[in-house]
Amino acid sequence: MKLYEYQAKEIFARTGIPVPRGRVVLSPEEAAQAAGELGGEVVIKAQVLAGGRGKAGGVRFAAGPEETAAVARTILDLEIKGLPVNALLVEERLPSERELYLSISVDRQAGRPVILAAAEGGMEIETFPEDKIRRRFVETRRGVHPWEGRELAAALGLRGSLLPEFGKFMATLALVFERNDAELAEINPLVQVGSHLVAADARLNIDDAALFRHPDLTKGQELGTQGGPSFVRLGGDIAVLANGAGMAMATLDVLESLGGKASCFIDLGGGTGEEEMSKAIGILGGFSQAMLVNIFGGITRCDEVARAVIRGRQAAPQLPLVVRLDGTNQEEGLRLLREAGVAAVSTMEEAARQVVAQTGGKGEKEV
Amino acid sequence: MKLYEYQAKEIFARTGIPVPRGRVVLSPEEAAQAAGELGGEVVIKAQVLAGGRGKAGGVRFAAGPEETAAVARTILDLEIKGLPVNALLVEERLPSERELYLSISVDRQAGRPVILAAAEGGMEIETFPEDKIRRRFVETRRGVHPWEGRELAAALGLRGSLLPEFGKFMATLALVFERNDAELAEINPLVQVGSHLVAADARLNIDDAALFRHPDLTKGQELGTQGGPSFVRLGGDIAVLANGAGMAMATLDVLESLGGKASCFIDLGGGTGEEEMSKAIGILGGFSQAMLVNIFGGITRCDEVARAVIRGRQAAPQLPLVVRLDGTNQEEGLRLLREAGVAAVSTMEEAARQVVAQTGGKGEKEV
Amino acid sequence: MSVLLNGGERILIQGITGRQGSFHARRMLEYGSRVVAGVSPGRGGAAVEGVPVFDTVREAVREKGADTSCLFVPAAGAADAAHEALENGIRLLVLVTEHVPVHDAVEVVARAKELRVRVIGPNTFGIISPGKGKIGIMPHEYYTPGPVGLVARSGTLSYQVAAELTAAGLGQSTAVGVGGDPVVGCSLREVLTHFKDDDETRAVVLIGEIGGTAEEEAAELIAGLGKPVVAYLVGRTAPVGVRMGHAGAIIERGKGTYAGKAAALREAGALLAETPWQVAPLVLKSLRG
Amino acid sequence: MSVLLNGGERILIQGITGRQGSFHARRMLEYGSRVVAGVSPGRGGAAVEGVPVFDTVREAVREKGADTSCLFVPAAGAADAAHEALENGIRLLVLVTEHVPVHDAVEVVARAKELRVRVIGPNTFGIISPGKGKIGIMPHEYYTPGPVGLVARSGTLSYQVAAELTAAGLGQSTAVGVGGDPVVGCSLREVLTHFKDDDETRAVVLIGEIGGTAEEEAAELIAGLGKPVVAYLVGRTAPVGVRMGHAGAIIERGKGTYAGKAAALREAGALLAETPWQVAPLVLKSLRG
Repeated sequence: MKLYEYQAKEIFARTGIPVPRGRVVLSPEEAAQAAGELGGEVVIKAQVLAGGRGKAGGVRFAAGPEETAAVARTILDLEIKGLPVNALLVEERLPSERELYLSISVDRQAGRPVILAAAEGGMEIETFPEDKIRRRFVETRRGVHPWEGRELAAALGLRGSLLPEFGKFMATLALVFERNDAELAEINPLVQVGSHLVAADARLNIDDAALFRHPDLTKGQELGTQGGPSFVRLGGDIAVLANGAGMAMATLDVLESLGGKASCFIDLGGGTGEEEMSKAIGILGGFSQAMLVNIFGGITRCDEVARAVIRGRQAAPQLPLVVRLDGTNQEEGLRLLREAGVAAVSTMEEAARQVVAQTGGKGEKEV
Repeated sequence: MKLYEYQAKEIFARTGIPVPRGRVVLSPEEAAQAAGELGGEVVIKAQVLAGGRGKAGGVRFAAGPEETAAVARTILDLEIKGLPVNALLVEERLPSERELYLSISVDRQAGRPVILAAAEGGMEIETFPEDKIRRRFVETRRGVHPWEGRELAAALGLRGSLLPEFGKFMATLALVFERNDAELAEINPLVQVGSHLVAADARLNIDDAALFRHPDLTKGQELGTQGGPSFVRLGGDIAVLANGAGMAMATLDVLESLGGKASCFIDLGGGTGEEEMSKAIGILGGFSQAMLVNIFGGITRCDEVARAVIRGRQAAPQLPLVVRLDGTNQEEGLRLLREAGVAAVSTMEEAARQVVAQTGGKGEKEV
Repeated sequence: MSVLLNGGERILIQGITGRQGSFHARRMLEYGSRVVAGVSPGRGGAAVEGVPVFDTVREAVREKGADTSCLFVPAAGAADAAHEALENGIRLLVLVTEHVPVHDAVEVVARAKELRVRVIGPNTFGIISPGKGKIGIMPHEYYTPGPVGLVARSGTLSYQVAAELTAAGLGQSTAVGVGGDPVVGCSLREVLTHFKDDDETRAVVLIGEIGGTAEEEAAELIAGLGKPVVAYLVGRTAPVGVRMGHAGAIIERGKGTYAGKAAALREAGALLAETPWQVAPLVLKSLRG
Repeated sequence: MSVLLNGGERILIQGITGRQGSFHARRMLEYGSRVVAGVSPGRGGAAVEGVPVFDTVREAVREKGADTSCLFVPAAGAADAAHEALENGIRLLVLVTEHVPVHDAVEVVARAKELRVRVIGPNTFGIISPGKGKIGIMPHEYYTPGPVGLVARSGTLSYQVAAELTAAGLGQSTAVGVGGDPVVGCSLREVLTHFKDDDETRAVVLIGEIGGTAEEEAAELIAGLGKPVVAYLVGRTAPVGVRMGHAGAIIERGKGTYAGKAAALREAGALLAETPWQVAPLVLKSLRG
């Protein structure tokens, strides 16, 4: 789960990371009021969960309530990478003397967290030359000590009181990372203001699988969190229901090579209940021309999938449906489908070809 | 720093340890109100920082507001081990089915925390037969996992749902211990109510040296915390000012063997400032017949001690004073004392004999 | 010889009284795996499918000599149960549980390394050496003994491929799921080293997906493997920066693209399949070739 | 030979720009100790008493080959600085700082054990081998070379006893403060093992106090030491359950009483002094005897 900048900054501040003074607002009027309270120049930032916000005009400066209201109105009217801007963060504009980059994320290959730091900030870390980035792996059980931050700061060329300051800062960011089960905690840019460091921007992505122990962070979450089916919206016209991320991606790849394209897919996690499955199927049907169910049951049981398909289909009974069931309790699943008048095909290849043909795809391309 | 039961329970509850419903009250009227809110039988407990509270009549049961008010009045009039009872905790009386003991403390010899558990509770752990106590050392960096609690529970003979319950309970108590820099976190008794465990009593002693990172826990603390001089009240008539716990205890032992007895002592921690020292000396003078200053300066500097003695003495200029200074900056210290008209003696033995003689001790006993 | 399993394992099922634990305990017993004990805290003294249940791993190890654990405990308690296994002498831990928080996985994997315990998973279907034994949840009817070593990140997709292999008359020496999560105990690369030393394995099928660099690291071993490798990668059409399902496959920060992985594998000498049904023909070709 | 020190140490002072750090750096240099570097984060490039100051231990070790650290960093940052020393190759760490939180001490001591680094303290006066060198804060004027090994929990009291020994013509081989805190890196017992193997040490003075069981554990070694031991214990008149000063000497849960310790030491063959001025005569007697 990605948090908005303002949410991330609230958590940062609570743990002891300095952030700019400011507040989140929903309207130009509120923005003007915030600017009045803050005084001086302010920065107005679109709160959207997408990168490239600055380039899209979602970050702008203003001075005084009047200008702030005007700028806020402009930004609220934007759509950034297809997302509407519903909220703004209005903050004091910091007299930044230097910009740095600092993040902690989980390194898959090393199997532990890694700290990345650079003596430049503001642009996406992907665009940094490799030799400008300093890396430090985290021994999680030992935690991150300030001295490790001081060593990293020294390697970045920081001197004087910024050294201990960076040390404390990094240790605190590591605490935020650890306590919130973060996948990513990123400050870009981390700015120097006098002899202090302030998190001018903040990203905090929480591990969905760990949300159960952070009830404060979850509100109104329905699909896409742990336990339930995982839902991904794409651009085409075939709804895909598969089990396992690998099988789901294989299905999408095969559809594409046959000339079709998925509208969305649901990965049924192992052990998803029938109720949840049928609800998911109902949702899928809503924005698709046809549906492909491609299941190879291991921990998932074909009979349960069959029941869910039969129930979920009631929401869109006219939608062309192609089902392929294999694996655990396959016979029972196929029997149920037969009784409900749903024909099942026997191989993944055949299923993919059928569904593409039904949505007007050429279905001819050889793979 | 020892916390009161009600403070400890607040922290326990916040971290997820079940405690009885109840609240802290300061008067019989409030106690009656609390009993009314809680309903049924209540237990009324004196909030004092002393053991043996139960035997002293500081823990009693009552039913209904009227009886509660009467009992509260009785307990508020008590003095327990010399301490007045200023506050009471009024709690629901739990239908306890079994009493257990559970604590975590720092084991000096092992150099790490140790968990003690017993399948009986309610009495002081010192009185338990050794073979009834189960011990488990804590690998601090790994933290305490619920499974360790389940193993301990199994060793205590717990079965069924109490096993995972105890596991969670113990892991949570370890969190309380760790997060609060505790020297001791103790639940005695830990009671079983149905299939659940509840902390019927709670002790939480915080490491004074760590209070700087727990600003929420410290209010109105003056002496006795880290950094300042450490003050201990005793029963005799000689005020003792020494540096280092070892030197202080040696001084007390020597006074006693010469027939004297200390009224109180202050251990000047290494590096205590002159201001603090002179304040401490002023306090000491208040309840003593004479004062002995016994300093061997290492990190402590004799000239600073001399200045503090001269200043602090102004609070009690008539009090007989014996000073012995040795070690770092000794000459300067002795010179300052001479100029202020304070005679210093040259050895610890001589100093001790003089001060005992001045308070009427026989000073004759050979040691 | 087979890989990772030797058939002598004394298997413990953690979470045996749960729905998945009991179901798959029975399936493993059916397949001939030696399931000697179960653990379910608070249920000690019960029995599931004739297997005695204990309150703690300690008792299961002491009473039944368990040395291998197959773990089905739900995600919130999975790391706790895994640590219990690690600290009580289990030598091979198959962590079936899905949705284990990644911070928990980091701790389990780090501690296992210290204790030199082999961890497969989390989020794995387990290990099967057809005809010898299985530890995990794969539908074993689709597997048959033979010369192909199979290693995969994804569960269901690997069943699909195993079924295709079996249908084509190609049995499997061992099939291993390393687990679909970002942090796992045993990498694709590590499984390849086992296949290298395994006489029964004459060809290897590697099923990978976008995200991370596990396939690229595994690719480094292919040239020196001495056995043909057929790779099948999925996620070619996945959009950048979108998490594809639970497993967390995601292209982030320019790492883990299909193109990069495919190039690394191809350059290392692997044959690339583009659909599940292309795998078996390529294996047959490589074995002939 | 001397104990713990060999005179070849390349000493780093952590917290060298502070009041205590700079004062005692000068005192150590005066005594001939080889202080090669100081660390004070943010003050790199400065010099204190001619000693170069670095921002990190890493630099001090790399530039000046420091292998020993004497740490004066205030309590709130002491553990952090100690870990920095441990992880950067320091082999002997003398932790002078008082009031280190006990949870911090536990972590430092545990990590030092893993890395096999010797930690003296926290809350120690350090180590002195009179005439050879010192690392710490003891007023060295009161010490002189000779045959008595001195080990103590308390600082000032041990200065008192050292002064009494010196006045009586009894020099010291090495004097070690293990530190007055509940959890320390090196125990009384461990120092006794060093004195056992030290040819220069002909008698041992042990200065203990109530609380804990360090004296009882040390007592177990006395019979096999081959050298006379004079013990001086304080806290005979301390009330039960009251913390006697900063150092945390306290009789708790029936453990750590004066009587118990005195009995253990006496039974092991130690001579017991009852005042500081009884120590030297007892040592003289034991050396003659």
